[in-house]
Amino acid sequence: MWKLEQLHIFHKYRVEICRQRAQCFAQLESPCGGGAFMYEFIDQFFVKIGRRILEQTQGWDPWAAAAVSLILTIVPILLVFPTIFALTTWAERKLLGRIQNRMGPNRVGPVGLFQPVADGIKTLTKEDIVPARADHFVHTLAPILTVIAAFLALTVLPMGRNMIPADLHIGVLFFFAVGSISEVAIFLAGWSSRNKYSLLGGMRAIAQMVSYEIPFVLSALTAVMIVGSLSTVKIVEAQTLGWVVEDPVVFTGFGERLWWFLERVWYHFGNHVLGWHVFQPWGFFGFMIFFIAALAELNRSPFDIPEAESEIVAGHHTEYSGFKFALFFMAEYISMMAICGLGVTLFLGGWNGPKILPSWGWFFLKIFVLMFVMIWVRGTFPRVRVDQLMGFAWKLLLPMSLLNIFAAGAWHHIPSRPLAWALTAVFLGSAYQILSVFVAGRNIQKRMYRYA
Amino acid sequence: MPTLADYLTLAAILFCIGLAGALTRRNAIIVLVGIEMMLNAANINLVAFWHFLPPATGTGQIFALFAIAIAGAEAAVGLALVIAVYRHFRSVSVEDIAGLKG
Amino acid sequence: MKFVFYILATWTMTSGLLAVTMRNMMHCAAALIAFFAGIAGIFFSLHADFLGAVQVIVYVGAIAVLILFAIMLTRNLTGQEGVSPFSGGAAWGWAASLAVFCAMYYSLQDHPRCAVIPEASPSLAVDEIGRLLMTRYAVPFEVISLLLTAALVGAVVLALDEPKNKPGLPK
Amino acid sequence: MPWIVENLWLIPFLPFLAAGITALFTREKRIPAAFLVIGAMAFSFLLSLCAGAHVLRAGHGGMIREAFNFTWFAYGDSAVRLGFVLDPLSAMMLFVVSFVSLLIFIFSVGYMDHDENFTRFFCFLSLFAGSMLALVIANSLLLLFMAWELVGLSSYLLIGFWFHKPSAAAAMKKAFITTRIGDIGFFIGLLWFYTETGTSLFYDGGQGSLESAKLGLIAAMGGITALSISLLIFCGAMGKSGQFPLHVWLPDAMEGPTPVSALIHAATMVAAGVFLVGRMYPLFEVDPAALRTVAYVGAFTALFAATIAMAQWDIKRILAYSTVSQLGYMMLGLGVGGYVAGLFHLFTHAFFKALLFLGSGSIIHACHHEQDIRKMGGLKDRMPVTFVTYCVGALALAGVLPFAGFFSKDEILLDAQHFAAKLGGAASVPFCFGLVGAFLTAFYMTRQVKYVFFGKARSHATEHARESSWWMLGPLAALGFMSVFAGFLGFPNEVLGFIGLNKFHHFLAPDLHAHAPSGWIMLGSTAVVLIAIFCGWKIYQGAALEAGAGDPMEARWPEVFRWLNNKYYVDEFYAKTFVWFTHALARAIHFFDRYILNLIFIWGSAGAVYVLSLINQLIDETAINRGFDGGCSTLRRGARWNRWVQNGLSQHYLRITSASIVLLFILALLLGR
Repeated sequence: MWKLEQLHIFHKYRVEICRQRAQCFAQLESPCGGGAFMYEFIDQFFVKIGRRILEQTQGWDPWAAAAVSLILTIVPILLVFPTIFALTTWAERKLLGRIQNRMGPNRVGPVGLFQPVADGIKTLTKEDIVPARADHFVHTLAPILTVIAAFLALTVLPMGRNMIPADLHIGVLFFFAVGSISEVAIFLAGWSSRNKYSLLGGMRAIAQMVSYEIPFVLSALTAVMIVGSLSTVKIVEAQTLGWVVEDPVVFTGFGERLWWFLERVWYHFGNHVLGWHVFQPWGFFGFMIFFIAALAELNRSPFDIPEAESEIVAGHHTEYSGFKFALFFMAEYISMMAICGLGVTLFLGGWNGPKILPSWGWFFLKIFVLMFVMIWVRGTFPRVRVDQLMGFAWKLLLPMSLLNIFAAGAWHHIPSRPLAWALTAVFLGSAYQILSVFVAGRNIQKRMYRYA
Repeated sequence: MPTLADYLTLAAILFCIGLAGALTRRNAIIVLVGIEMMLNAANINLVAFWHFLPPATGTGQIFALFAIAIAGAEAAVGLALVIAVYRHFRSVSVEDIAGLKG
Repeated sequence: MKFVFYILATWTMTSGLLAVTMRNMMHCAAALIAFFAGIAGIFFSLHADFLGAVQVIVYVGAIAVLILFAIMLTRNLTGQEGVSPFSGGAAWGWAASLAVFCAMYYSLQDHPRCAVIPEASPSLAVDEIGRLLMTRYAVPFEVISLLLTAALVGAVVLALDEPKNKPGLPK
Repeated sequence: MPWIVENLWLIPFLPFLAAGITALFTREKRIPAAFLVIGAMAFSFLLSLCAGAHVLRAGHGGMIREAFNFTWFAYGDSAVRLGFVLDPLSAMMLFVVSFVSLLIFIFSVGYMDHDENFTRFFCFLSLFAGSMLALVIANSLLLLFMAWELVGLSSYLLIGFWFHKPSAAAAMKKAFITTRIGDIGFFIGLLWFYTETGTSLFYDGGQGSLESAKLGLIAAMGGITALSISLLIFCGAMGKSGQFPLHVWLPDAMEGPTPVSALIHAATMVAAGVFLVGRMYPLFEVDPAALRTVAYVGAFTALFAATIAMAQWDIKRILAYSTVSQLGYMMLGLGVGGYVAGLFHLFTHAFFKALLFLGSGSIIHACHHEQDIRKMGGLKDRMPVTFVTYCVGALALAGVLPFAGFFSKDEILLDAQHFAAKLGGAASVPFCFGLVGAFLTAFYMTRQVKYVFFGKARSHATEHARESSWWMLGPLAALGFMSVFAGFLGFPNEVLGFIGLNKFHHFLAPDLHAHAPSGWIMLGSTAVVLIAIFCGWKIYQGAALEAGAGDPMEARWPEVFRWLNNKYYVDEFYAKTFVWFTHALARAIHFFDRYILNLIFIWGSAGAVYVLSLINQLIDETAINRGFDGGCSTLRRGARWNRWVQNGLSQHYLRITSASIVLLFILALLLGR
């Protein structure tokens, strides 16, 4: 008898030790080591600073406090995104240079890094030319409107855990609402210049943006449907899975410990990666449609017919120079970041990611990856024709996004996840197959490449 | 705090501005614009009633939503009509479109 | 809050007046866009966020663009020189609208329910709107969708090119 | 109920699904289509193996027969019930069909390599495989008939796969119509059978139409009911299995691609008739006259087709007539009471005939679609693998000792001999015909092998023939293996103790008594076959294999050869009688329709309408028009006074509306206060 009792006590002791150890590991959460506190500190660094500053305003006049809070929201955006914009212009030129087998900017600063600064100075000091018969008021209004729209779109993007300028409960809708302003602005720019190229560019841009707005919004709708909220924060949070590791009662040896560790790593990875909507069939197709439509919404290559240099000089900003042109340029890149940010938020898990990077690090990394793909696309794809553009939007993207919504609904209602996965994947895959046959028909031939 | 009367007065003013636009301008497009403005003013009324008068069951907002949808349809058809008329008469002046014979 | 309301009221009234009185059609359209944005602001101030966003999407994003297109396609920006942008008998129109305003103002003045200020400002979540649309207002919702489809088809048919052999067509 | 029985429907469903998906593919999607179809077939094959294993495992000391029935739809009190049955017969057929189909699908990848309608081909193949598998497991008259017609349809589609060739288009129509003639009988038989038994299910826990209770009812009825139903159903089997006189479509069906010939018109579909008789065997047993008819028809067909095969030049036609002949053998076997023998021959025949057809496909593919054996020759050095496998197939077909055909043919002959001994007199005809048929079979196969593989190349295409790809040779090897060893499953008792036990017999019909093997018949048939091979070898060598030389038989008996070469003029006979009669009838009906019916109805009614319209015009012009004009002018005068309200200016209206609203408002105020 005594032996059994002893064993029992020993066992209890072992269990206690293991429990403590497991708790310790659980606190870490980050499988790659490093203190949880450290991670928390880096992750929430900016949030905490902001909170500290706001704490100081207690007891102030409410208007002043509100003003401080506003400044705290606006100033970082106005600092960070234009900086990224400058770097992006540099990176784009460098990348395109590499793709086209040339150097890209390399004179100003190390590897041409200060080129954006030089460009900025140049545009600021240039003469602001307004065509004589142009509508001066609208001509000035248009670039300002575009920039405002572009920056407003950034306000609903969660850029990290607890980091969002404004957590609106209609966040996604707000994004699209703001996005629609830029269409008007481009049209006004095109019209007010009194130049046929500008006008043509503006018209083309409107036609294109209106057409692609539909699949753009419908593809985003799937994520909204599945999460059941228009709030971007909720959508991001929904992309974290809740897998829980069961802590073992007793560690018997190194092998088991290693297994437990690997399991933890896998669960961690799964929690923060596998929940991304893009890993589900509707999410994948939704993201693809979203990304293609985003290219068109941004008037980027291969959908850059509104600014096709060889046809209509520079589209709606043909008659713009100096600072107004810089505003257009900036608006274009800011809205590119915003749209990439929305894509990341809706489909790529937002700031979710294994905790080897802080949450804001993941967000910006994903944005950079998407922007890199956009630049890459620009370097490789030829421009499409207008009829191809329209046919693609109305005959392929629109039906595909509608079917995708249907698939998302089916996903919601099928109880078994693997079954839902398989069914929607087969459904969407075959739908894509059939639609692509209808759109492309028999005209597609294998392209012959001849190399010099 | 602004009261319901303030919003209703504002809506009435905007409605009458829209009405004036529809009644006085020669260009058919501006007539349509006036009509849109009147619809918007009516929407303010709906939302204001929803906001100020209990019970807030959402009827006001949803009615406004329907009104927006109808306004959208109306604008599409109206402007298509204007374009068709322009193509036929080479004019968008409502005074030139007085006869049924064309 | 009164302050915000007055800003919005001034904004919408000014832009609305400009939209119906300016001579240049494109400026009218710009003023109209400002007017629509102001209305959206009023919706936001009334805590109807969803409606405000819809207002921006539908009016600024779609209807304003449509109007801009219509203006462009009819190519009659400033009207004929020396001809008033107002139609004959415009004075009667002003008088009629003023009379309508007087009637409305008279009726809402001193109405007992107008002075009520709610204790808590109501709010309506988006999913609640969706639920209402799909349950209580399902039939109107379907009818509206039918109407929109009909309007779409109708607009396309109306704006289609007429046969080329008719006289009086642009070449 | 075991899992496999409940899910037996999966076996045909997978190929159907693959066919459906493949139908949506574009032409360029060759590889996915092939993968999909072959993959689906492989799964079906695995499931068939499971089914077979289930039957084997459960079948010790008794036969297993499990049916899964369900109600398709009900109307009123009655319901249409469908079902699947898993018994040794269906398990055996499942194995044969899915195995041969799988191999032939793989072969087709190589054979159809250059065809632009590759995906369509695989779609049809998969459709066929699905319907054949459904046919095999059907436990209901209705389901059986549906699958029966589906295999007919897919056969039709595949024969006419190259429908741009007029001959293929004609062949597909011929096949369809000829089998349809048999199917009419089949359908009437089914309906009759359904009426008599009152159930559409074959096996239904004692209540099925093929179970003793219901069959007892039919037997008790007496008269010719059982015989009539059996013979009507046999009509369908005759059509599908190419029994005389409905055999004419089968040789023409060789217009289809060779894998199709191998799969459908040699190994599986044409055996459906035999399978049908096998499935309906309890019914046929009710009246011995029915089985006797089957035996005589089979015996006649076996001999008749074998003679034709001796004088054909087309490599595939020889094999086609050989198929007809072998199908006759199977019918003979079934008819003389050798249930197991007939089906065993079906089993082995599927392998070696598929092998022969695939071998001929390989040859044809190598010789650039040359099918005339006079233009081949000397291929044994150029295509060694094909040669070896082809010889294995030919020996198996001829029935040489260790090969598969020997055992099955011998068993049929054994049963025929017992049949003759039991009944005497004319009952010895099947046995004699079978023996002569065996001789002829060995002879024409020797002739064909000599022509194709020996001597010198007799055409340009043949000289440049090259061995086919492994896509094609792999299935050949697998089938060759089966052709050699499948026969041992039916190794008769008591000859060699250790193999012993006629495995196949025990599997298929454990409660049926097997006849003791007779050494005399074995020796006799072996002798006959060896003599035939020797004769063939001697006749077709040397000068006979030179280019441009005629057949030595033709030189000897030109008249006979001409009759045989023209297939006894059966086609011409049909053209002069049935076809001519149909044409004449159609022409007569056309005449009646055009000149007699038209005259009376069309012209008569037209005249009446014309007279009525004249009267109508008179009334219209005088009475109605004048009154209307008067009314209109009055209206116009009145309208002039209203015009000032409607001046057409929309804003004018709007203003009036606004003013009216205000007026109404004021009115309401005045009245309300």
